[in-house]
Amino acid sequence: MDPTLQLFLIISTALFSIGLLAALSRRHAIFILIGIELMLAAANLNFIAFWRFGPPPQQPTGVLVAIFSIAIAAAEAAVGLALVIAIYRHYHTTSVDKLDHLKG
Amino acid sequence: MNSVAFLLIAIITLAGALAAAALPRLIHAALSLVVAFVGVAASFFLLGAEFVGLVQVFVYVGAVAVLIVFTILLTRREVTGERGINWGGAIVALAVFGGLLWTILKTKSLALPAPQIEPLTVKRIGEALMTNYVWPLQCVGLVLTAALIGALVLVMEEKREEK
Amino acid sequence: MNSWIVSNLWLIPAMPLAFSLIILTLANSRRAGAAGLAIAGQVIAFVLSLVAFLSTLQTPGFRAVHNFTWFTFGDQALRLGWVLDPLAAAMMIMITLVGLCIFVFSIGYMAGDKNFTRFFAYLSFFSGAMLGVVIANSLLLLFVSWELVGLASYLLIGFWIDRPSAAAAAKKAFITTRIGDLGFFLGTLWLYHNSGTLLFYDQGRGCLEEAGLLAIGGSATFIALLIFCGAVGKSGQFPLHVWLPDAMEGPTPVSALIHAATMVAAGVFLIARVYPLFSLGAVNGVTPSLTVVVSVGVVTALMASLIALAQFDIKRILAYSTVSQLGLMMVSLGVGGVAAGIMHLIAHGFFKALLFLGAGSVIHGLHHEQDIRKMGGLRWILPVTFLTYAIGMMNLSGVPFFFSGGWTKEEVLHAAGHWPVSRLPYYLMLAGVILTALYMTRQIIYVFFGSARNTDVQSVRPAVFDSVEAATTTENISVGGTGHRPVFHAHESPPVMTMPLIVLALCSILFVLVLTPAWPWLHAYLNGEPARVDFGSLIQPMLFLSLALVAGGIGLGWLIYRRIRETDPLARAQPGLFRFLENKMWFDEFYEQTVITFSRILARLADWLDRYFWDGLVRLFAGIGQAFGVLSKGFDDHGINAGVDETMSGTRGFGRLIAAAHSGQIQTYLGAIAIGMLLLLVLYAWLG
Amino acid sequence: MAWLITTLIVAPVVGAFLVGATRNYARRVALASNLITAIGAFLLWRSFDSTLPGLQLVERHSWIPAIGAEYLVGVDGLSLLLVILTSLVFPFALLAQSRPAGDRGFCALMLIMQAALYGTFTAQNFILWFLFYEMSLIPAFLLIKIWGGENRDRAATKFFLYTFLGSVAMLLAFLGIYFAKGTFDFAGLADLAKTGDLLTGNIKWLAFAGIFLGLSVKVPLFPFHTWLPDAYETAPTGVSMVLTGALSKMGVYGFIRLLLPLFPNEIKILGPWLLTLAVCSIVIAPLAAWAQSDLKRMVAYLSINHLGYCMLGLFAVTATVARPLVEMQAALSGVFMQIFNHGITAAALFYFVGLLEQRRGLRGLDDFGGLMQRAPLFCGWMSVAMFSSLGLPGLNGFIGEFLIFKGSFAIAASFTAVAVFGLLFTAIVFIRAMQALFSGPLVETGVAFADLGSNEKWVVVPVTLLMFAIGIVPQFLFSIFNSTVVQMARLFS
Repeated sequence: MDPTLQLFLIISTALFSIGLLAALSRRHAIFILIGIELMLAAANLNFIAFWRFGPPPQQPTGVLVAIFSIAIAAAEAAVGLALVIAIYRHYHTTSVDKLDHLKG
Repeated sequence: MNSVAFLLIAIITLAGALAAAALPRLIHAALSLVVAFVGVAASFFLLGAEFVGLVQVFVYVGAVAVLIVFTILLTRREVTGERGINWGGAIVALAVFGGLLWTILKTKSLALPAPQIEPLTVKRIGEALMTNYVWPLQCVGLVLTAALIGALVLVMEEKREEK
Repeated sequence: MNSWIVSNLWLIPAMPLAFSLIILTLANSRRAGAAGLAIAGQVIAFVLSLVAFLSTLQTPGFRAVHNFTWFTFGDQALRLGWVLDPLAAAMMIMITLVGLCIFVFSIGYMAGDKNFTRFFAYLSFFSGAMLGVVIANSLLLLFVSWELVGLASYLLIGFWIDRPSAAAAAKKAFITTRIGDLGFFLGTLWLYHNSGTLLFYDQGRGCLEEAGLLAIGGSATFIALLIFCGAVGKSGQFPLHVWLPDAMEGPTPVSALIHAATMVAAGVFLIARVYPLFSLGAVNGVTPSLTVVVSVGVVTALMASLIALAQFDIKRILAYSTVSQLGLMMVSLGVGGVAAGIMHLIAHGFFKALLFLGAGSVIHGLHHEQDIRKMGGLRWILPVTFLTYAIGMMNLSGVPFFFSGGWTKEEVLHAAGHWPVSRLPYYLMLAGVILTALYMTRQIIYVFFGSARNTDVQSVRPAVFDSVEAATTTENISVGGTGHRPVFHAHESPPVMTMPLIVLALCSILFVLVLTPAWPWLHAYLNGEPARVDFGSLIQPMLFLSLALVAGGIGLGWLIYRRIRETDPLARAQPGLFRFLENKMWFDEFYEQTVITFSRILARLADWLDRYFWDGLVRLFAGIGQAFGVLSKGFDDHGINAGVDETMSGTRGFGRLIAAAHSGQIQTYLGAIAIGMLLLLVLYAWLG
Repeated sequence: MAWLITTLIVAPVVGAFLVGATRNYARRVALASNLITAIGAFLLWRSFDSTLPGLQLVERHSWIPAIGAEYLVGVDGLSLLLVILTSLVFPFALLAQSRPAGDRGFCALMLIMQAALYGTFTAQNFILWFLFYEMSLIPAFLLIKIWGGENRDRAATKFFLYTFLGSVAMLLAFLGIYFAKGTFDFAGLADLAKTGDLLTGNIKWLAFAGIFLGLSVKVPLFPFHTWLPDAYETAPTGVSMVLTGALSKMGVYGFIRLLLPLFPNEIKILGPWLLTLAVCSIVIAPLAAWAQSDLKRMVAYLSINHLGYCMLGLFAVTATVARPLVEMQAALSGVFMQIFNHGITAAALFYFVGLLEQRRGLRGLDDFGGLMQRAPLFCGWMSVAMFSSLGLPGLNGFIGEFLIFKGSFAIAASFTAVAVFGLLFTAIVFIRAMQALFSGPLVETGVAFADLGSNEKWVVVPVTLLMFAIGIVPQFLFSIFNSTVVQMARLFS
């Protein structure tokens, strides 16, 4: 039996949830970034899967969006990691528990 | 499409992701992340988007993972005692997973097999990028440049203050 | 001339109003200018009223209207207008004439006040607003002027603004009358809805004409009663009479203006104006609404005359007598004697203004002393005041023959005697006649007869006004006290104050000429009939009855109050009853304990609900957000405690709670986003 | 003259940038910009043909066709009325506000808010409208947060969260409608709604609730009003004036433009409940005002009451079954009048309270007394504003209230009969305030109390004259919106 769209979506959902888990429950800032990257990857998987299972003839839209998304994700990762470094230098911690400057 | 390959890829991806999320040592997590990314790239190949898979490997495995590792090294001096898993977050993540799963399984129209398609060549992607998607492409370029500069500034600024 | 005055009738109220605005812009020092302008405005209004009056004489039942569109809303037009008919003309003459006298009197009375100009501006405004009520041919225009009258009374009662009691009285007057006005307002709306117009007379289409009344139909009773609410408030009828005696806090000319010529008359006038509404569907001249009017009038009249028996403030006695007389007029209207009621209103306007101004003259002469227990023996010191006051008293007590008040009261009693429903109002009115004679005798004896009881002039409040001081030095008359009483200084008022008294006294006597049954010209004029001379009807049995009653009342009063001691004779005989009456039957206290307290509690409750309940709901909502924050902190003891504490601390905790939800923890935010997304998903699935 | 509306929207934005660019002339530039918009509003009024119903001076450009968004602005009588009101209130507010620290930012934000208001009142496409609607929120938030008084953080956050939650709900609801019908055009949607429900099933109620919530918070309608006293109390004078004078009108405007035309059946089903809410606003708000000792808070509560009259009129027109056209026109005209009058009067009241605060730093009811002896002009003019607000005939407040009551009494008599008590309570509150402030013996705070200065007279006298003008010869205002009223009454019937 060939895998259906549903299966791919389930995989991507699982990937997304694992990413969310990492982002929510780990205290190290880098884990949060890892979680976000996982979620983005899940999203990309969705794009590709929907593109693949869409009715032919397909426009390459899904693929292109995935490419753009990867590019943006790379940028995000770069900035995020730079932020982690900057924060670390400043506060000497990377634990987000201790970073609550957004508090109103 | 091969269901055995799919199963294999799925297991590798999810195992890698789970490890990346749950392993206590950061460096292990980062390496597991690489595995998960490779798994995702493999599933792209499986879906017939070879180009995206390649990009995924280059960008994520080649660049992002390396960046993460570097960051870990740079911030290594800190000894953080991880106080175990945060159950609140776990519950939320599980709830989201359940909700999404329920929705996907409920939607019967998603259980469709893959249609036959002509392979997506790099040429077609290139043409699309240069015609319909030229403006988004430019924008992404701008964003990348800005991000690059921003990252540099963020990292440099502190040094200047230290002096 | 005729059509000119009809289409320019608006000038009559507009003149005093315009002059009032001009006076307001004058500096405080321009006293002569202010008084001159105000009087000029009043004179112009009087002359124009005369012109208008003359043109109504052409035909019996003359009525001319001038309607115009005020504004259009949607594709509808809201029309206003004014009407010239005997009712309006008679009222205008009375108001302008009495007003003129009061204005002149005020020049003397207010001479020393530092806000002299403002006073005249207000007076002028008051007069203009009242004239507006009278000429209105639209219930809306009437309501507008009515409210302006209320505003003017508010300003005038609280004229001595630095006195807290005056401010409180002004507030009370405004709010009490406004309670009545709510009913009036609703009645207006209802009438407008049913008849589609607020014009009284509009070539057969007005709401008081055939077609309009037909459209109103069965709801006329309710509309009439709602409008009557307004009259109850304005005319100080039971149970909204409480503001009127307190309104004596204003300067005396104001009391004269409010209680004689204008404001209180407005209620009676209103009923007379919309009388077709009250009498719609009448059987034998009786409708439910008219019966209510009679009942309220009777209760008011008796209650007020009883209270008046036990008052010691010279103006308060007059105020209660006004309330009682207004009750009498209401009875008259209610039993069908519209003309009688209006005649009494006009006569009352003259003699009550006379009495109030006389009281003002007394008060002025005694350095603003108002307690009748501290007066006495003034008949030689203030001869002119005494004489005119006595004439006013005769009028009010209803002595027939020479005094207009007597004849009009006769008319009212006559009407009441023929009411088909019950004779009770008639008998109660007769009792009222005795009571009126009694308390007026009491007052006049206290004030003018006996010996001077004002024990020491030093205890009198230091004179506020310069002119009083001046007057004291120049023309005071020293009276040797009888026996041990020390000398006190009192003085007759200057001519500028006594002249109006004389004019008003003459008016109230000469007015008889058109009132007597021998030539009931005014009655016929108001009813729109030609008058006939018939000397035969002069002598009626009822006349003797009331003469006997009045004489009895005065005689009784003389017997009781002849010897004035420290305590009131009635207080000695019936101390409990006297205290009950002296405290105005505890109406104020009753309202204070019930209505006012209740609404205060309501206000507190509304505020409390706002701060805690509605805000609390919102906090609850916010608390859900916070609950997640608590959850994600791993049920941290501190978090829960803080959360509970903040919820429990009843302060306006919304902001703090929100702040607590904004822990600054990036993961909390992220989790919240995830939950929100999940909720949306579930929602979407539920909908789709 | 189609560019006129765009000019009105753009001019304040340009003004804001200029204000940001200048150093010392912020106030003058802001006022100059307001002069331009005032002239623009006047020209708009002149070139508006009041005999025609429907939109005029329409300007239409395609913007984001993919989501049905276009730049579509135009005015009918109601929009024009509100544009004029905005043009009046803003210069008044700018003149009223004593120069705060950071005047440049203050002026710039005010101008941005003004532009957003012009946009809100003229936009005829939901996306555009929503953009402007939200654009007004952020300056308001910042103005309260930065220049507010005590408790400003809390009040600003509360204001923001309330209105923002409401907006989000509204946006979601509109997306739902868009997906169902594929248009964001107000007029188009109203036409569709007349022929049948826009949406079906549960989602219909959800969309209704979303829009209702968003607009009720903005108006505010009881019981969504609790942000208002805090926000108005804390905001600086000028901002309070704008909030009550112009911003609160966005809610009422939204009701007239969006909710009532789009959900006629839902409104009818909920009719008695909606009327109850309006009556609660009318009766409970002045009662709460009675219990306040802070003047600004008191005026804020009365503002709720006055907008309650508007809501009563609107719900009476739309939420009942038997509705004669005449009465609908009366109620609608009354609502329009009330919108304008409340804008003028409430702004004036806040101005006077601001003057008290500016002179003595106090605004408690018990902090003053006997002011009439020291400052007769101040007391006189303030009394005029108060009497106007309590609906004294001869002043502007009466006309609107009378027409609203006339219309709604005929349609929903029992609700109106209860609502009349609002008039009484309002009177009590104002008379009590007048007694406390103006009469009685002079207290210490009033000893050297300065009467109105000539600058202040320049602000007060024109506004008061306007109140008198509307109260005595209101035709000039009615002419603006009469044909719109006729058209709308037909739409709602």
